[in-house]
Amino acid sequence: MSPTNYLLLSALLFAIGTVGVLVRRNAIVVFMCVELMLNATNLSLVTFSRINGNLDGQVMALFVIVVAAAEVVVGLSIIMAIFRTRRTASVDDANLLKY
Amino acid sequence: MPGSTGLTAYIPLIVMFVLAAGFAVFSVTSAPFIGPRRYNRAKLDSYECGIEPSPQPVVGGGRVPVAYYLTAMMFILFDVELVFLYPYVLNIDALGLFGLAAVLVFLVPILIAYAYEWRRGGLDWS
Amino acid sequence: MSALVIVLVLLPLVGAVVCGVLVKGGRDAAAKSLGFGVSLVELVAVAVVWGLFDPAAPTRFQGESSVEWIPAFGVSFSLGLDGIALAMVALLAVLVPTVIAYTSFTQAAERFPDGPDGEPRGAGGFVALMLSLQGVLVALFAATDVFVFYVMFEVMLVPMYFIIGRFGGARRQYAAVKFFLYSFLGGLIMLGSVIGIYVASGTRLGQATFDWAELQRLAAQLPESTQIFLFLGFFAAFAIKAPLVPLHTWLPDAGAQAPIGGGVILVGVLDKVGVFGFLRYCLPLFPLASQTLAPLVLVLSVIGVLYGALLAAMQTDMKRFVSYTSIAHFGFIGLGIFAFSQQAIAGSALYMVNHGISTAMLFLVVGMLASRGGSTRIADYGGVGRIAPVLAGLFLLAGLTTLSLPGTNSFVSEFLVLLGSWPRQPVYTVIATVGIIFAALYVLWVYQRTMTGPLRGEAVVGGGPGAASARALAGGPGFSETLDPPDGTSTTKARFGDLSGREIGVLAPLVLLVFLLGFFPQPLLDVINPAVAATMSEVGVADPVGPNGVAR
Amino acid sequence: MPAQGQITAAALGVDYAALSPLLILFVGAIVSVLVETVLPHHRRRPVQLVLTLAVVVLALVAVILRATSGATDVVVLAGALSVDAPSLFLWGTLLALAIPSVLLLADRSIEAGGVFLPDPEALAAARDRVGALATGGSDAGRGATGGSRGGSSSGEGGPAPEMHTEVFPFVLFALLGMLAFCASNDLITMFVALEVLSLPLYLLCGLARRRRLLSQEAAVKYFLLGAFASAFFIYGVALLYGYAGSVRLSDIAAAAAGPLRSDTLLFGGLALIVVGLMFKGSVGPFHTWTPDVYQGAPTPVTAFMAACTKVAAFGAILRVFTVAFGTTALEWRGVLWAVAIASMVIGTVLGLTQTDLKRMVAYSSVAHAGFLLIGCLAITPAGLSGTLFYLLAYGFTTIAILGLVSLVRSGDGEAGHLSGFAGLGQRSPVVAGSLSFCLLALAGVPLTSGFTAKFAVFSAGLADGLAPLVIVGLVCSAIAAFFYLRVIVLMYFSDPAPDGPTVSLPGPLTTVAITLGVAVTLLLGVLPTAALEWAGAGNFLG
Amino acid sequence: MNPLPPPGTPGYTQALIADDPLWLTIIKVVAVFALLIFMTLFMIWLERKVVGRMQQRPGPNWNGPFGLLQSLADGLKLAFKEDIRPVLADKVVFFIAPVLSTIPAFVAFAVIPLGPEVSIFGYRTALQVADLPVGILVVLACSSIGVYGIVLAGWASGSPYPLLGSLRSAAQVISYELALGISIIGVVLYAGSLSTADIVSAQQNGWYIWLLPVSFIVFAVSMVGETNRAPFDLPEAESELVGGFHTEYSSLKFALFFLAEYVNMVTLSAVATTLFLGGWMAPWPLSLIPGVNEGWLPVVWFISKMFVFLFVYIWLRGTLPRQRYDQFMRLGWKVLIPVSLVWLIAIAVLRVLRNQFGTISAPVVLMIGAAVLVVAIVVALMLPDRASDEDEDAAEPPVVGNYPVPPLDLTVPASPPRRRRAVSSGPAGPSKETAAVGTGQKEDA
Repeated sequence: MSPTNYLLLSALLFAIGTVGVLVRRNAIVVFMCVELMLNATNLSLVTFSRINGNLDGQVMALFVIVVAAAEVVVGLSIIMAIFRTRRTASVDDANLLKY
Repeated sequence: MPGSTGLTAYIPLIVMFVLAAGFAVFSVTSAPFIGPRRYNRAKLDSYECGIEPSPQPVVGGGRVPVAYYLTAMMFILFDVELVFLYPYVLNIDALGLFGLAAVLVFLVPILIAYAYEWRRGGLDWS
Repeated sequence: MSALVIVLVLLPLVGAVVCGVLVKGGRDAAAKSLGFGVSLVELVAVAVVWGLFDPAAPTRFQGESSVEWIPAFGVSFSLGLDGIALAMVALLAVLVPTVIAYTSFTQAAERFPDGPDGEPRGAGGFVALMLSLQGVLVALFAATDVFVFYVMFEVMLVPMYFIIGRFGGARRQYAAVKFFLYSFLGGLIMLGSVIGIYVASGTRLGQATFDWAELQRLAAQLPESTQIFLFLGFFAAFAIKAPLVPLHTWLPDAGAQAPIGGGVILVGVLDKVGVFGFLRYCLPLFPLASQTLAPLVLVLSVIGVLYGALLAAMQTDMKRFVSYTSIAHFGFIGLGIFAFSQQAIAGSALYMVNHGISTAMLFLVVGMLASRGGSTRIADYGGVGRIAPVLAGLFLLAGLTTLSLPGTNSFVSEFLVLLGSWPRQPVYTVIATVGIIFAALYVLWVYQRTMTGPLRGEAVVGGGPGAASARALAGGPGFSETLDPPDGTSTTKARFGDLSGREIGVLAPLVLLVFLLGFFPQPLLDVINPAVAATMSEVGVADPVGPNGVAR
Repeated sequence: MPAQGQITAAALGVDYAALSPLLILFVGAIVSVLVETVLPHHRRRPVQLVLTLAVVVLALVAVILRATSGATDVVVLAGALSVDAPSLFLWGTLLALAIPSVLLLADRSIEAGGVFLPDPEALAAARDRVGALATGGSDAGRGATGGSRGGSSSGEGGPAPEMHTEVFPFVLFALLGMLAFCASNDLITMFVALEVLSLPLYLLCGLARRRRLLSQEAAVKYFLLGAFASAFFIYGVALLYGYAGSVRLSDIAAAAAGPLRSDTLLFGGLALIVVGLMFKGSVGPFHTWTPDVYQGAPTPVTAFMAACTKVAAFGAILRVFTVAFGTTALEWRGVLWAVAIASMVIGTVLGLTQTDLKRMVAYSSVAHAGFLLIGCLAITPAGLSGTLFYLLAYGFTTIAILGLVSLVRSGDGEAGHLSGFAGLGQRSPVVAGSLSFCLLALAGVPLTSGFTAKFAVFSAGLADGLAPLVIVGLVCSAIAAFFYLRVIVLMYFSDPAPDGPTVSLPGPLTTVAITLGVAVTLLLGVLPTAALEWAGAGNFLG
Repeated sequence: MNPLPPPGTPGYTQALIADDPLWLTIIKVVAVFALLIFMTLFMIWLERKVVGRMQQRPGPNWNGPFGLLQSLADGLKLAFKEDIRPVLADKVVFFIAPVLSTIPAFVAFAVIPLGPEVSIFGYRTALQVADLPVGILVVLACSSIGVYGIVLAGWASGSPYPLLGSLRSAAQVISYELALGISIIGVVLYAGSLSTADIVSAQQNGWYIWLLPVSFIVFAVSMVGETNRAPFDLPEAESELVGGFHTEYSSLKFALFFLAEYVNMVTLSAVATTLFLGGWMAPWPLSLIPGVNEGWLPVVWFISKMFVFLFVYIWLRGTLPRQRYDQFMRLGWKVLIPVSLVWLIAIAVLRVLRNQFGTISAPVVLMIGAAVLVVAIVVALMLPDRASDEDEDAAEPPVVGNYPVPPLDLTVPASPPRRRRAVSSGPAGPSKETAAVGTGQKEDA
């Protein structure tokens, strides 16, 4: 299978994530869309790594994974802080965003 | 080279997956046909030890206690740590002292953060 | 002499700081006295500089000094005076003590708006701001570095802004912001050109610089297209400042809302920066563009002459009236400058000084009247000449110098401008001459409405807004004059009297200057002429008027 | 294993001297976390404050030593970081800006316990003490401080409750990220640094004690949009990696100069990267988070963020533009003209309509980002030094302004609304004077740093043929002057509302911070030579 | 095809298996599948029997010899029970969850080496379905994916008990997975490969249980946690959660969960055997006999070792009470993870030092390791459970001011006694102060 297909898939996923961020209003869902974008990037990186014939891309994917994880932690903690202030632990109330 | 076999090495895994999936899906789909069907309103309510179920908001919409989020966050951090340790230990001999120092520079802050978490009660299940 | 020039800059600034400290300490009276003293010392220093100034010196600037400021931009703090700048500095040095004396020591001193404690603001702060403004303006006129000039051009807005905004009339905020924004916008457009000429000097001279002389040398190399762009940037700022007609709308507001003292400096000196800029920067730095675009400026100037005169005639407010007369006069100055003849330019330079004196006088007299009547509306006054003949006489004199009656200072300059413009620009000259007639019209009409005839008007006889200040002035000469109309049906009693001795003292030097320069302008012309000649040669236009005053 | 596989510090280019500022910050941040772990609650704040300041000052000293020693530019850590003259200037700027920021963060004089979530029990205890004192008849003392009812802004009811001291390690980590960000020599390092600087900032934004929901909402917003932007950034990195086969900036430049490759990848990658960078610099159409976050975040955090993030972001923008895309500038610069114009226009026009001072500062920062972009687009040494100088000047002015804003308080916290500033010139001439001065600096009045900076950037832009941009910049400056002036007008020419906000007497920390900001603003306006010379000391090392 | 590397070197098994034709692969897969099903049935019987014996009762003894067919009967019976889906359940996910939890349990076993090179129908191959360069990661991955089945099952049920059970289960699995992962790293460090076959062959000269005792202990404990087995069977704690995540499941779906749990047990036992007990290699005295590690015989060794673990599972269930959840989490987060981390650092440091500065004998390694471990544990235990109550945010004050805040059920702290007295005594003056203080309380938030 041609690596270009992977690139297309990655672009598609990235686009889906972008649209999701722009369209959805629930903080957690938006956040998940961002993660989708990051993972689409990983796919690109690995594919390019294959195309270019060096391992840099895979190493970068690792970095991205780590960063994504750190983002998850920070994001969740901020969202949790909001829940605490509002005295609710439900994810469903995370509709503060009106940007 | 271990990796030279490429993706063909995964074929057995896929076969295994297909077999297991087939088995599981068959079980799940066949169950309603094999078993009897005797309608009873109470059976279809969610189970709350026999008492009348308290109204639930939505499917899966129950409240998730904050502590689970905390655990999830901690897991992510340490899991990522593992991601880095596996490649390191595989090449521990090649990386030598400098590699060890680098990994320690990586691990010690994590341990300090871990100690912070511990002291602040982040590891206590409340 | 160069040390003296620096002193001229620093002395008022230091004085301003000390006055500010005194005001902060609640010692308003001390601040006023000190400020007045400083301004007198400055006047003496200017006189000394004047004495040292050698009209026959070969260099364009005298008393030059230069200190490295921002080497990265090729900026140095360079000062130096040519004749025109010296005249402006001298004018400033005369006007500032006058204004301070008027504001601080006359009984009729205007009532400033209330401060935080409910009391009117004391004049100490005003004096401090005035001194700082003087320092900045001296530096501006003396700057021989374009960057320094630009910096001062912007910085001078700040004290003026506060003078209007803190001490002005009812709509002072609006006026102050309008003033600041117009000038600031103009300044930013000029900044574009300043940067442009800096960059151009970098590419053409090899070393980017702001030195005026270097940039003047650059003028010969710049193609006309570039010159036009850069000229327009400078021109926009100066035209706003001058002000030329479409960009003038801030001046009546600022002039009307500023306190009298502020108005004097604003219209008398600060606005001169615009025409000064034409003379010092537009013409020498962009000679080709100046010639190409001269018709534009001439048209605007002539429009200004007529438009200013017409609007002046239609004003109902005396301060706005003074502002509009100035717009008309600035038209004359612009005409003189862009007529490119030795006489016209010299006339314009002379006009800058003379207009400062006459406008100052007009403003001060209006202020004295307004402080009595508590109003600046023309319709509120009538027959003032009966109760305050000295005031009326000085008002008339100020009006006459404004309309350039022969024998007053303005006549000489106006005549020179028209004489010098005629050979090159006969059409514009003729049209501008019409403005003189208008001037006679508006001045005399205002005089007639306010000073002659029977006592009338809210401010003079009624319970007008000036009741409180009128009481403070009770006891002045003529205060109790009672007029019994022939039919005896009613008794009209004026609420105020004539000028006090101090007020006459404030005006006396200006009266003196009006006649001195009216009959004997040569010393001033001697100082101005070398600079004008230099400008002419920098523009590179042959003088159309021969040495004997006859057109070639 | 064979010995030739051995990797050593030297082989990787670990130049400890060049890296010392980063190392100091890193160790400092770790120690700071340890302090949080080990020390009891009430002892943390002084220790953290001293530690943080010491670390920042030490790092600053290291930067200055390095800059003055004439050491050659080096690329360290296997090409990850480039320690060159612009890096050192940016590092110095960041660290210098960090000092007043930290002082503002640590201040407790304005609000008992500082602006960050204090420990609630200590707060309750302090409240009880205040209550007891009030009964004892000391109400007059509190009445004298003005409208600050209750114990909110008066600390005389015993020791003030403690603040969340986690802000100090956060600041140190964020600084570390910023330093690395503007010195990164490859895109993946830049990405990681971007996150290291962003994540603590997200958290800091949500820590306000008052108006907590607003603050937390700001944090969520900043976080989500920030994560969104960094996703764009990393996708751009991926595309450029696909283009050049490497993410080193110089390799990308080499690839672009080399044989023909897919322009789609190059310019697609550039566009995506630019989105990420512009977001951080709150430029133009990517500014949507700026007003909300500036307003919602605790004011000291806003100060830190506004000043330092901008420095880091534009440092990185400069580096990317110059090193990686300098050779292809002609092809992409046109698009960024539009961005710069958009930024200037959006910032000025929307700034006109704001009624909250912090939001106004936010929009002003958008406009200033546009001005800065002019300097970045002029890919010349003059553009570089001008932008660097602009960053320094802008940072200090902004910190001073936000520090001053934090002083004006009404009963329920800061009086951000413009009406709260009416008549400030009469009630508190010093505060009003300083604020006016700083606003004039933002407007670009000569003799303030703002003017010198604008001059530097605009002249560089003009020299590089960006005349239209410069003209738009000048016009926008003039329009923007209106909303700065409006504040000054309010402060000086309006009468204070009788029940309007009061001006808190700042404690030593805030005083020092504000004084520093104002003094630098003046200094850079009058005598900018030293800073300008340092800013122009050298160029990027590929 | 690549030339085969010499036997015994890393990658040999991989190359060997890579040559398998598809039919051979299918045979192996089916065999392993059958083995797992059989093991499940047998384990259920064994568990009931052993627990019965431990409790002085016979256990199942009716169906077949010794009741051996009891599990089969139970399974068939389940198939003929009604399949209930609660009305509140999410249809699709409720259906997917059991499938999702079953598949990874089987797949993980694919990488377990059951024996050395053998010949099947004339083909030389290894007794292993798949040998991957990342073999051990497949096990970890599968155990992680399995959690999805459990979480989704609880979530989709639309019922409180399953939800809580699934959350607990997820938290439990991820908590213990960390310790599991770290302990595996120790093995990887010594084996130098992630391939299971290589790990087994690396233990030719000594099982890792001796070399890495700490890792082994941590692994063994985590293994029990991972499989939700007693004493860590909190997700299905009958007494608290009725049955945990599968409360709402019935019929074959329930059977699938049951199956998955037992298959997981078997798989993890097999992994433990592979990692620490030398896999299919014969134990020490027997290993002296030549030929004992060749052919089909090692399968016996492997399965018997596996049964050791499986028996321990049963034994634990028979003897230990269930832990409280907080105790359980504390064990995971405060003991297993730090201990394994410190241990890992210790062995890594020793490894590098030995490489750099010559040999250090194994006993020294062990002693140092033990010392470090003891120190670490002591330090860990000396740390207070919680720094103090001061960081507790539970009593956060309400939110201030004019920003709209949802009504919160907050209690205003009681006024201190002294002021209350003042209020009651002074009629005019103090009441104002009270008001001031009252507003202060609200605003201080």
